[in-house]
Amino acid sequence: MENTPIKYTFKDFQSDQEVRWCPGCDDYVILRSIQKALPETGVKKEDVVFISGIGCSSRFPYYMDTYGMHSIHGRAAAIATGTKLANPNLSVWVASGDGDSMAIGGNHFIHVLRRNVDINYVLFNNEIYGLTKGQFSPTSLLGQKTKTSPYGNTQPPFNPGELAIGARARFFARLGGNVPKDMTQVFIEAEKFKGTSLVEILQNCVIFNDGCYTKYTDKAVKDEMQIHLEHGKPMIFGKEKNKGLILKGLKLEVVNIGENGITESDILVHDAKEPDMTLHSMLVRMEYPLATGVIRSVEEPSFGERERELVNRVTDSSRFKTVDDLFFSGETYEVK
Amino acid sequence: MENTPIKYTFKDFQSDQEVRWCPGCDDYVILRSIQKALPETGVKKEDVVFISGIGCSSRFPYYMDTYGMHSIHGRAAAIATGTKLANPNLSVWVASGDGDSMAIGGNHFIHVLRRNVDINYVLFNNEIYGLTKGQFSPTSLLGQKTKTSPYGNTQPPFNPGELAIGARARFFARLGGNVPKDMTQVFIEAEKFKGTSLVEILQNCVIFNDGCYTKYTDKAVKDEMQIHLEHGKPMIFGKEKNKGLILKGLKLEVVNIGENGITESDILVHDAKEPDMTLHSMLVRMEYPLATGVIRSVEEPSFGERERELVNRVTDSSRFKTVDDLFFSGETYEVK
Amino acid sequence: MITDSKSNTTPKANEVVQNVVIRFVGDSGDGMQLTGTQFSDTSAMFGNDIATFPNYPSEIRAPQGSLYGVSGFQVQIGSLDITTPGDSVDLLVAMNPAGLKTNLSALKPGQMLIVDTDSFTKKNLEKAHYDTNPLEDGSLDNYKVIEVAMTTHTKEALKEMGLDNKSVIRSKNMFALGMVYFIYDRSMDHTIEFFQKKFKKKPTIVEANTKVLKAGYFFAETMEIISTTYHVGPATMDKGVYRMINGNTATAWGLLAASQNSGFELFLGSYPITPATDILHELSKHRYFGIKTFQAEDEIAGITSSIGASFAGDLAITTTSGPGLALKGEAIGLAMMIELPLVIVNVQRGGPSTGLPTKTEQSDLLQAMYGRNGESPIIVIAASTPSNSFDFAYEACKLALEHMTPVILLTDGYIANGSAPWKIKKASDMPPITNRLVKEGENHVPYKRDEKSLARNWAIPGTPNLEHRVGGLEKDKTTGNVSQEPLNHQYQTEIRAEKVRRVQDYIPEIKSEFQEEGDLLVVGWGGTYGGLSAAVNQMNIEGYKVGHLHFNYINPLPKNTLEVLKKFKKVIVCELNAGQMVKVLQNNYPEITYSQYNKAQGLPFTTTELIDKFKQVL
Amino acid sequence: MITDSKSNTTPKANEVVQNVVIRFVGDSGDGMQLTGTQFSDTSAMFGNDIATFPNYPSEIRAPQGSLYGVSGFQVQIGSLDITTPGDSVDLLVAMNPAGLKTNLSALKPGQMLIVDTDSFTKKNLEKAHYDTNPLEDGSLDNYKVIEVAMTTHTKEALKEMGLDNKSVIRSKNMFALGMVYFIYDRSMDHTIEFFQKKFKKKPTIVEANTKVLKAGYFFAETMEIISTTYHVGPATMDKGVYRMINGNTATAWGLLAASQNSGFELFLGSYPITPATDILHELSKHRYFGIKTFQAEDEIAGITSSIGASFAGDLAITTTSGPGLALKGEAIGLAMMIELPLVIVNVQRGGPSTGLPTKTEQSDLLQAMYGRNGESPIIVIAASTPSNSFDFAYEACKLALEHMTPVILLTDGYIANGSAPWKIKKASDMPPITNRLVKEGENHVPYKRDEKSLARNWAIPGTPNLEHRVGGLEKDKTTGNVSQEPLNHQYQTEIRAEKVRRVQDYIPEIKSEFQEEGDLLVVGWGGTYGGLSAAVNQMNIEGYKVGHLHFNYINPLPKNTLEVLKKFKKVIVCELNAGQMVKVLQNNYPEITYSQYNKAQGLPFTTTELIDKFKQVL
Ligand SMILES: Cc1ncc(C[n+]2csc(CCOP(=O)(O)OP(=O)(O)O)c2C)c(N)n1
Ligand SMILES: Cc1ncc(C[n+]2csc(CCOP(=O)(O)OP(=O)(O)O)c2C)c(N)n1
Ligand code: SF4
Ligand code: SF4
Ligand SMILES: [Mg+2]
Ligand SMILES: [Mg+2]
Repeated sequence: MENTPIKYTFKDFQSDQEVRWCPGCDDYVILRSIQKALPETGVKKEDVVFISGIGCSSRFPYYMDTYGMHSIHGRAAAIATGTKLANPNLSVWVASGDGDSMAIGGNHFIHVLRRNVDINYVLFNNEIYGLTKGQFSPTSLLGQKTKTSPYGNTQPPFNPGELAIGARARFFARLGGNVPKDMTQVFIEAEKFKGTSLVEILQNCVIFNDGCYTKYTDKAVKDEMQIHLEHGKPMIFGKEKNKGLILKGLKLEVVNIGENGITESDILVHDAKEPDMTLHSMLVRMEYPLATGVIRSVEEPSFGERERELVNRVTDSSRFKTVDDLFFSGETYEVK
Repeated sequence: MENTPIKYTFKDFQSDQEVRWCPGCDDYVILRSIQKALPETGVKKEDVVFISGIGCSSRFPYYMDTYGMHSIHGRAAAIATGTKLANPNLSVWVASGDGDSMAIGGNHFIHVLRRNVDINYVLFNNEIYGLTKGQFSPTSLLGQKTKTSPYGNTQPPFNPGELAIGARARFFARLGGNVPKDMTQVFIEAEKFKGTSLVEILQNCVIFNDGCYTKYTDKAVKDEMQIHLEHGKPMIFGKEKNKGLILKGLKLEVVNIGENGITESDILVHDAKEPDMTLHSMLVRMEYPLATGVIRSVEEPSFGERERELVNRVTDSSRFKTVDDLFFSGETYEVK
Repeated sequence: MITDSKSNTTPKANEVVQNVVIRFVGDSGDGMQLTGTQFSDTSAMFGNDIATFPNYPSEIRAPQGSLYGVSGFQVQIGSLDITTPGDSVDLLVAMNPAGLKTNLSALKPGQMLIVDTDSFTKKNLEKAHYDTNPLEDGSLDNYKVIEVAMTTHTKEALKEMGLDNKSVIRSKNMFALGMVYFIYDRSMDHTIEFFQKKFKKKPTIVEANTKVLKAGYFFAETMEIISTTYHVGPATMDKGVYRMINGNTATAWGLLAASQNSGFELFLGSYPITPATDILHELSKHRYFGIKTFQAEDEIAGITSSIGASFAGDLAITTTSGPGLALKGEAIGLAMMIELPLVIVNVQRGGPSTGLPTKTEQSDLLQAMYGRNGESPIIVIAASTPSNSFDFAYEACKLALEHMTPVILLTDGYIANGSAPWKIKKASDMPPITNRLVKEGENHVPYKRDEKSLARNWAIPGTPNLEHRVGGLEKDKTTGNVSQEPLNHQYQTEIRAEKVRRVQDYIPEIKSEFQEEGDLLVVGWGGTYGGLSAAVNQMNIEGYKVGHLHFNYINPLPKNTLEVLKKFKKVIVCELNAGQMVKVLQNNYPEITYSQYNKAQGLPFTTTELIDKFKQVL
Repeated sequence: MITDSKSNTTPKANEVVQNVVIRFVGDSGDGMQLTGTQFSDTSAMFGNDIATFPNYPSEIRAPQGSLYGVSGFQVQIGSLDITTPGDSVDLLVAMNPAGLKTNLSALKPGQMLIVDTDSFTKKNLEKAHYDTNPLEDGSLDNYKVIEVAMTTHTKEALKEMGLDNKSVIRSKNMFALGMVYFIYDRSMDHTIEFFQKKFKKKPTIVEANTKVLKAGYFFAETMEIISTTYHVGPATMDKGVYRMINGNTATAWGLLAASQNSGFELFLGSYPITPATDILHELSKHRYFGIKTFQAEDEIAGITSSIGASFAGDLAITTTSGPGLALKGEAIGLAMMIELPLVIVNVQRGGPSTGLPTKTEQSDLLQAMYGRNGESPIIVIAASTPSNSFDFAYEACKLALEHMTPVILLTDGYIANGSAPWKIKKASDMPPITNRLVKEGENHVPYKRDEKSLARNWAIPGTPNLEHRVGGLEKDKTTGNVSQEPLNHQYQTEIRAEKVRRVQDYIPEIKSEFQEEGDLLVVGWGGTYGGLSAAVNQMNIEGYKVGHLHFNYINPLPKNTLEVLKKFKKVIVCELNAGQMVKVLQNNYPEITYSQYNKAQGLPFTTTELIDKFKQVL
């Protein structure tokens, strides 16, 4: 339609519905970060669609003044696939919890990644079922006590990034739930990426799993325990920016820059665009430091692009312009 | 019961039902290999259970003279989980196609692996839907022409091993569909492994996808195109046993032994038991040569073991011996 | 076979008959489906009315010669109105012992049986569980048996072409077809043309097949034992251009027409399942119409992707069969709650569970009505013939778009795979389809309803200033915001039901056929139309006052249903299940007393069994 | 509140009443559920009959003071038979303006309202959408308003303990409870003991709570405005040991008892969903009984893992609510087809789709009956009170094991969360459970059936020489091998239906309550028992000849149902849905004319609305 882009502010993306999460929930941070990211993407408001399943996190669409659907548990990725295929102009977002995505929704989760549908997938990972009041999820820790595991969870968890890469994810980012500025940046990158952009947020649930990420996300330890990766930049972290990662055989190792003759130039440089996923997988699995930021971002035709290529190809060569042409083609006969 | 083990032959595992696969289908090879493997495992016939979904491959249980269930499409892994939890003494097997396992059954597939349920999972991967007569599956190639992709498939495939490892698979083996002896060996190993043993067979469907693996499995090229891995042995292949794999940075490279000063001792030694999955993933993804044999075999408590540990722990400390103890516990009062 | 007095003057006697039923049976590899289709097409082009019934094994390639590997194709052609492929057959062509064994009971006593004697080997007889050779033990004495060494003749015909043995044997079905063409006085031209088109790049194959076809024809002509040929004249059919069509293709094309006429792009989210997959296959071929066919990871993704597409403004469809419909229940409830257009095509098959996947049944009706949580009424309609699957697929789209609701269209394996002549419709022959789209600049209240139909408005993403949210939680009757308010829930529950009830005002009234009033009303729905119609016709010929009332609209039922039911002394509801429609009728019209005739054998009704039952009830 | 003539001699007037309804309302954080439970438990131990109705918001922690964040707990106690928590309330305790706003309409005019004046701040009034302060604007003139600065008093009571402000404020609910204990003449002992047990390791918390409770009690005692206290005497109940129980716990325990009595280990495969999750929670606590509770990845894995466990010889259960039941449909069909014992517990909630997840409804009945493909009849039963959920959970297991079939047990959010006194049963008080196991050395034909019940035999893996295969394809009636044979399918379809029908011979006949014959029969099923019973009781007190017929067995219906229906001039079917049971009855007994009373508001029936309707119908 028009070419002059409208300049939005985050307020343009706030709906008139009262936000109903628990006070202190990280979901508020994610909401605000997305509301701040959208004005920076150049996407028109009417082209934005938020689709969710069921869960605390899945209330998300109600709070965005965009098109939205709060659907049924676990199906957001499949619904979003249909929405995006139907209208490739839309900016389609999925908001989904760890249970919604990886318990009941696990199949759609791996398939949307495999197909590389061009959507933005925000995974609210609080390692618990929030809305149903505290059962373990597929990301809950072994031994974790919850309402359905009063004696400790016996099911080893998925690592979402690892599962995603196993399902061929082309874009994966991870962030703590308390870093609104980083989030805004990553959401802008996710929207720009053509293909499924999966962003995992380590979201604290203050009621049922409070503090599950403190050892990584607490302000006091964050810089020592997280490494925020940026494409093209060396893998350096620490309050003093004095630690870095090097590769030893097939293992990542933390080294102190300046010690044992290690200099900055020995440190690995992050290449998010490397198609081979070996190093990205290693980063995703690394427990110390925890890798955050955009870990993988490898462009490849999206599902929609492949589909449109196909349609263009067959449309040009088709004998049929209208359905009538088809109906009257082939073996017909006339009764007079 | 008795301690003297019965000595079975493969005939003991043949049911009275006529086998109804197409002549020439690799499914016959798999059937016979399992019938030959079982007598070597020491498992009692009455303790063997085969569970399948729906598909050509899922007809499998009918042909085994063991307990069996031909269930509904995609659910074999979940059913098998219940069977094994209910009775840990059983040797539970799943027979399932690529569609059954990774299309409709994708969620149960990743979860059974995550939980490490102690079952043997035989994946009949023919990269097509056989029973429904030729639609593409989640392992069909990009561009593949099938009844539902007459202009070429636009959905990039899963690599089953890669997906499995992303879902935390502890045991993964891969074999061509025409190597009955290797199969028998691998099935014996799979049964011995405590945890989910996933065995992918590259199964040729002579009707709807004939020859899809010829470039790897054809007798004429097999030795050059496959590397059959064995734990503790160097990664050597080739008709002349003159090729090997070495690691260069994060890439696997094929080298000729005897050329450029390369000797056997430079060649990587296969360690299927290494918990870190980095190298196993690389092997799984390698396109030349194709890795076959047991690629990963890492023991870790199975789901059942964790569950039994829990039950033992709480049973010892429990105040309640019968349900009556529970009913009369806590806040009761008497009406006189 | 109803014989007629007229006869003409070829060397053999040529009897004119009004209709004839032929069945081709043989091994899965014997090409029986192709043979049957060729005979049908040729007869259709000649002007006969036709109904076909293909019947294949559930195995992909069952072992050669086995009983369960038999593939069959039955066709009835007529110069009068043909509504079924026929109960019993006038000519059975059996290419092997297994085919004979499993099909002989369908052959009318005294009628013609053609067998390929070459296939009656000891091995094949054993595989067919014959202790003695039926060609020798007198068990076929009641039939006109025509023994032909077809394999030998075929080899003979092709001996100079240097073809491999496999290819030679594979064309013996054309020998049989040639014979049947001669017996039924049909031209070989259409089939020869077919060879030429199909094997354009393989002239030897064209030549070989043509040779064998002709060899069969001429063999029959010269053979002593065939003393009579039969002529089935053209039927009196409406003028127009026709083609043979099966129900699945007709369904696919109805959807195409609706997409073109409504102006909405077609989106099909589906997961393969017998016998519905052919709709997906057919639409996948026509991607140049801008159709999006999406093979999803499972049935749930099939329907939910369609819901997503519908939300974005496509005409969204999902296709499936029984077990798949069960999986879609929760999502149908969502579509109903958010009141989006969506068509769910369910091609019924034998149940329960995996059941009899390649057989027909009508046992998903109550599932279609009630198979989801909560009070969630939606429109349910059913096609009743291969060709009107076109009309009802179109109607399903029209109702979905105009009433903003999911619509379930029920067909079944019998009409989905069976073929009949279809007088081709142009898209412009179909009624126009309107929509409830709200456009940029218009005022949008998500749950504002049309006063008459109660359908809500539809604003699609991409339209500025109409941003809004929908969802599965109960919602306020106007704003659409989440509401837990008790009386609002009561109101919404009622209005959703009323909206579906009001569809009565937009669908045609129903009429009984054959009789407007009388002693017995035969009630059916969906794919049994042909069978019931043939039986009621016969009853009326025999002088009984029997009417036939057939439902295509099930939820809601046509407005005047009760009036029609009341015009008959007795009502019998006939269904291929254990009694489902009768429950719906009882709930709507409890004042009527219903008898029932139910069958669950994976097969359509036969005229004989129906007539027996009707006479018993009268 | 029915007042009584007797009265005793405390300083304040003490009126003896037969029953009283109290509702506590406040913010989600105000501890209303605990307060209500304490009052109920104390009254139960005193000997009252009781029914409770907790009503919490669907948000986890809705913003403080908001209207949708109000949490409520209603309880009726009585010296007579109590079947419902009551329509309208005799005492409303409102801890904040939002609670008052959303609950005032339930308070009977002239009755007592206790409010915490400290919470009526400008901010809270605004959040509750009050324009003026109801304590000041005269809008409460019709009630006995007792204004208490509870927060201030609580702070005062604890001022010397040095607790943080949050902890202090959190205990103000105990101040309210103390007051109510005084007003209703109840001892504080039970609650004080409760503190001691619950906070064993936090003696300050015990002390603080005890102090505040007593402060409330003594405050009420000394307060002028409370001039009358009330005494509700013990109810005449059967002798025995009792406890308060809610429906979900009772269900879980019924399953436990069935496991112990049958000797089969319990397997529960489930996926969390409101309001069914508490059954999974409860059983997860009792793993020492060898129970396997398996939280699956989704509902489909919940039920299919149970099918796998059943195949292996466990007593297998799956629990869910509406949307989950929709997802389980296909698998229920499999269990029916392979004829394995399986119990599916469906705790109904407000539908359709996600609907009103925390509210009650009875709208999954037809889904339970028909929500799967093909003809797949199974047993459907329903519990009707919190405590008989124990009996019907047990019965579901017994029927499943003895008849080798899936059984759906329907309960609902109302009885699942509501509590009532339960006269505790020992496992040995329950009827024995037999089984159809075939043992080593016995002859096993997988589809051999018991002549009387038609239940098939059961051989489980691990038993030598009984190896066999089951599956979802249609199977031969004896060997169980796959069969596509038409008449076999007909036979199997019929026998599967007949098997369920024959369960009639194993279940009790049904009896109408209050009247054996009369003018009106009030028919209900499941969780509405209490409500309907109260209303019919009232009608009979008023002299009407009204009977109450309540179904726990729905498929099949009790054998003598028609006889009972026929004994009344009129029949009205009352359901919390749009009319589902009435359809089942129509289909079974079309000769009866049914009126209906349907409600879909997420709430139970009120006595008043029922009586109005009954009088209108009569
Ligand atoms: C079909 C179905 N099954 C189960 C539920 C119940 N349910 C709602 S949300 C939820 C899980 C919530 O956890 P998660 O997805 O991690 O989201 P969170 O609340 O933690 O943000 C469950 C089990 C449902 N609504 N529908
Ligand atoms: C719920 C359901 N959906 C779909 C089907 C139809 N169906 C049966 S098997 C199959 C796929 C078969 O492919 P695969 O699993 O790869 O097995 P194969 O036949 O190739 O061995 C499908 C789609 C079904 N039976 N049930
Ligand atoms: S329960 Fe947890 S996840 Fe849900 S809103 Fe509250 S804090 Fe957030
Ligand atoms: S269709 Fe393919 S997979 Fe199926 S039996 Fe035949 S050859 Fe095997
Ligand atoms: Mg969560
Ligand atoms: Mg396959």
